[in-house]
Amino acid sequence: MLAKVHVTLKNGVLDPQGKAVRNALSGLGFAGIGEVRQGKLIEIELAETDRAKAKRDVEAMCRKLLANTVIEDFTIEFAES
Amino acid sequence: MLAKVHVTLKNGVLDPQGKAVRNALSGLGFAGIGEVRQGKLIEIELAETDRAKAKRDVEAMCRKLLANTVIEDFTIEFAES
Amino acid sequence: MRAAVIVFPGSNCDRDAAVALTKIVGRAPAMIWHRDTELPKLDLIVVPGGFSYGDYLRSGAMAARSPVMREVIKRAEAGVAVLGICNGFQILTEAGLLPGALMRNAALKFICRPVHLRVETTATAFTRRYKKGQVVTFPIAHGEGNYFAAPEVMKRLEGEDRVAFRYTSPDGRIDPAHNPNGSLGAIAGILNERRNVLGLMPHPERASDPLLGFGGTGAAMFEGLIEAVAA
Amino acid sequence: MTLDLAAVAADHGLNDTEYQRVLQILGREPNVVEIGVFAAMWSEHCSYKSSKVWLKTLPTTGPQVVCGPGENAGVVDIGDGQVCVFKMESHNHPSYIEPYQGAATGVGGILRDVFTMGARPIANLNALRFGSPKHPKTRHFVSGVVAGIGGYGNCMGVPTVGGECTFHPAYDGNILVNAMTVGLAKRDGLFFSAAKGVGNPVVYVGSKTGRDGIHGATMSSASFDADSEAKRPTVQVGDPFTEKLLLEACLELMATGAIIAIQDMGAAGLTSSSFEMASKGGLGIALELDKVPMRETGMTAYDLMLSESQERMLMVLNPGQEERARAIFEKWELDFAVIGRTTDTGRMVATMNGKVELDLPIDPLAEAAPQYNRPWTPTPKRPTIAPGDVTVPNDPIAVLRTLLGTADLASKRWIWEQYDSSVMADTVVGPGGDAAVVRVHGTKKGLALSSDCTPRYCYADPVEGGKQAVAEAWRNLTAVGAKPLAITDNLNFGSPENPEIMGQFAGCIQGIGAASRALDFPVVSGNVSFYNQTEGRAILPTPTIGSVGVVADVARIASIGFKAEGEAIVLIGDGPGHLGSSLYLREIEGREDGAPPPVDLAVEHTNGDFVRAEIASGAVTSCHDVSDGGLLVAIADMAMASRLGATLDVPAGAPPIHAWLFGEDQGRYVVAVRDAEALVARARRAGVKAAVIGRTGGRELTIGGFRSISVEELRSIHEGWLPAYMAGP
Ligand SMILES: Nc1ncnc2c1ncn2[C@@H]1O[C@H](COP(=O)(O)OP(=O)(O)O)[C@@H](O)[C@H]1O
Ligand SMILES: [Mg+2]
Repeated sequence: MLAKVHVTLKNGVLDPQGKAVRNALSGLGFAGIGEVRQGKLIEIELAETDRAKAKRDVEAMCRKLLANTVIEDFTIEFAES
Repeated sequence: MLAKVHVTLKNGVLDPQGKAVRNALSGLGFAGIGEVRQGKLIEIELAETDRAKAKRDVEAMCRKLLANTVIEDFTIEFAES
Repeated sequence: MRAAVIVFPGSNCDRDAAVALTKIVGRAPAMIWHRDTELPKLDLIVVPGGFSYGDYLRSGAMAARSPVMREVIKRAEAGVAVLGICNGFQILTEAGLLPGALMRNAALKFICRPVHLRVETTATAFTRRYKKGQVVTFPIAHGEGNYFAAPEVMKRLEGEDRVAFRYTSPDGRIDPAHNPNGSLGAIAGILNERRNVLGLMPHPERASDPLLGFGGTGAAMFEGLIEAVAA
Repeated sequence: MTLDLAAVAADHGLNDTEYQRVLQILGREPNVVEIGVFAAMWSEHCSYKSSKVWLKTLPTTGPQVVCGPGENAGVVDIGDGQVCVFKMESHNHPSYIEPYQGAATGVGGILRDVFTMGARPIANLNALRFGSPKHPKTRHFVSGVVAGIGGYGNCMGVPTVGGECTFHPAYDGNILVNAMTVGLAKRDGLFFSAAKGVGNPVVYVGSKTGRDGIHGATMSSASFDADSEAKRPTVQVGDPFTEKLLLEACLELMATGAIIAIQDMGAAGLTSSSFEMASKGGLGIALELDKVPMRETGMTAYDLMLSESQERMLMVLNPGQEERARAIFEKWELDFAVIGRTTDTGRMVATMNGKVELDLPIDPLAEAAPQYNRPWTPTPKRPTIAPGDVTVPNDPIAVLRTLLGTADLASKRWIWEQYDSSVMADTVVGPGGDAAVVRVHGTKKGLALSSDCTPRYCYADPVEGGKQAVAEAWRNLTAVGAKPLAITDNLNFGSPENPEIMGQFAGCIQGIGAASRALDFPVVSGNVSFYNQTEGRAILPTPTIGSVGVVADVARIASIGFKAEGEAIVLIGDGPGHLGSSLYLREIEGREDGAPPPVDLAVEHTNGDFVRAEIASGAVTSCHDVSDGGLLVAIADMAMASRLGATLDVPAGAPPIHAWLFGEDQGRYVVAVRDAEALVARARRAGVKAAVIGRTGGRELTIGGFRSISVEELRSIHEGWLPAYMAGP
């Protein structure tokens, strides 16, 4: 199974990368661009076949390592690999 | 409209970050972990309301700035913001 | 003073810290590999700078979860002085020994330059040899030193006199032109509640030898620790 | 279906004659793997086929030389049983295709060249050439290359202490990224690549092999054409974290005595490293390719032999040392595999799952490597431009303002602040001076390091330009008080198949050779990068000279900033005020013509020896050589570095004002001293021209008879250009 973890900055945490991307896009002439936020996408191949068990595992991975919950939120999706 | 851009390394391109994350997860005692790949998630607020037009715009943004097409692929999704 | 320097894969200021300690303390620190789970008797633990685990994922994230850090946390809780420099500071926040987080520099670039720092408190062994309000010059060299903490954390840090150093102009004024990375409150270094853990982005160990051109004022940090141990 | 092997060979860049030679050596048709190996080994990049005859003419010996060209890096003695190991190498083509990764892996590669020899890297430098600032892609190249160099070097914990960076439209389609690493070793602790002994284990360590950069060596030996941007090969991605582990693991293993020979896998990967080790040792090697740690599935013998995955090393170990070595590499979390044995067959035999995939004789392949004495035409001499042929400005300060704000002279702080220059806590002088100075750890000795080349001189007159590059390097080391030891040359040129380009190459080599002989400054390592041209348009000839000198006591060096008010400013050396091919001519008059300034090597030597002795005695308080932009720019540099002003008085008998202030005569230094009379008297006795030209003091730079300008304003112009440029669209 393939877990796709999205790690994004919490609301209220300044995102200098997102801001820089926004400015660069405007500089390139793209109009009508609002806020831009940059996060991470982490894809993990899992041997686990039980979806519920996998979800618990990946949540633990996020809390223990993949996200810094002081500044980041995470969401998890699954796909067949 | 909210565009979600996933930027991932092309197949075959070395992903040192993914490799390190994989080792760290194993070190933390998580078993059954295969390959790990790390990419970017970029969320862009767009004023554009026409989905087709937005798609063309965001594709251009990816090619011009958001993705390094020499080593990265990108996919685009839309959501109402 | 019995000191130790923790070595992670990718640490690269471990030798610099050891050289400064050896010179100032008069004896070489123990070098502790990240997989070790037993620490000798110690008065000071230095978590050095560098790129532990390549700074991959988030700087300091993987090192903070390595076996040795469980011991470092125990010692910190027992009152042993713990000094996190640069990547060491990032590791201490990731390990929960210090609050807040260090984000990408506001300009999104790695920055190496000498910075001016105002000593905000002398009520800790780390800074007792400085004067309050004194401006010292240390080099910085980091890509992720942009200090961030939630408003209530910031309030506590300020209220409890736990900001150790701030980025300032040479004459000690706070202004955005002298904040190299966008840190909230121009914070360069903070203490834990018990004041025995200091994390800072600038490098006192690179500013300890006058020959290297930073005035040699970094040495006073280690001298203060020696004094506190002797006291 | 039978494969047209001749066509496969042609696709790999082997020409007809070369393919005939392959058939002759083998006495049979090669298979595709073997063609790949021949093509890589005989590529310009690996075989130096067009440059070898010329490189042989360079002086490479001297009492200080421990190891000249031919090993992974050059080695010079720095006393006390210590040696300095250094080399510069280009990563031009990969950096054009992917600036960040190209530059990063360039740094990774040169670091490996140095630590393969048993040296701990202690400093990096980088020489960068970009196209016109007006070219739409230039910013993208600058930001990517600089971030890549920093990203790799910073993570390794090796300080980047110096370099150079200039711009010219001739590099629009071919940027140059030359990276230099300097390392330190014990004289008796060096490692070499020659395999020894039969039946010894051949060991692979580092990262796993992927399909990265297959054909890198052949690619960097070909010109770009319009569709090469489309034909992008798999780009090599650098992993500095793994390289840092590899460095520590290799140095740890080296200390145990387990290693007989070691070679990094650079261009042409396993192919060139294994052939090199076998050929230098007069042995054969039997490889079992299935044992190679692989990152991807389905990899073929061809992929494994030619992959340019980074952060890998090949070693021959003493028998029975495998387990000890394995333990060290496992501690550092690196791959380790015994992938073969040395043999006495003189052949490289590679099998995969028992099937022979390649069986080639080693010596004939190396000996029969093509060598070309390519036709060349000398570059026609240009006329000398007299000061009288150039308009005299009525406001030299306005000229200075313009010059300091041009791309070439503007401060490169925006670049070097992205590099960690103080890690290792031994950097005594970082970027911003003439030469960087790094303390030799644990001693008071220091190494002075510089990187130099003035491509517009090399284009105008390759021989004088080649001389000048070496002389300027020697001068930059001298200006901090160092004794120059040796150089590495990184020769960047267009296509050697063009006789005019080959003429530039030959001329530069002649000039480099002459200067290095005259200044006792031998060439101990180097690298050639040809085919830096796009659609027939070649770069300016750019032989970058990386140099190393030694200072006995780092507390007694000179630096460029003025130190105190009221000191005399003395110009050492003189000249007619040569404006041909100068920045004044290019930036103010819009002309890039005229002969470049000639270099008188005897005068260069005398002047430099005098300055070095004056620094050692403590008479000189600050020192700066005169180079690009001439005298006034040099004095402005000294003022800006210290925020202290100066007043200049044009001495009697000086050339016309513009020639005096902006001429680029060689062999000159500006020094500040407390006692000018005594210094001038000593100079006279030494046969050195020395003239008092002004005094330090105040906050302004003033030229007698003209207006003044504040040093702060000069600083803001000088510091402002690059950040403002990079902030643009
Ligand atoms: N790419 C670079 N990386 C690091 N330092 C650089 C770079 N480019 C220029 N510098 C530094 O800027 C200073 C001025 O460079 P340059 O004008 O080339 O010096 P010089 O004329 O004395 O050779 C030097 O100290 C040099 O090391
Ligand atoms: Mg110079």
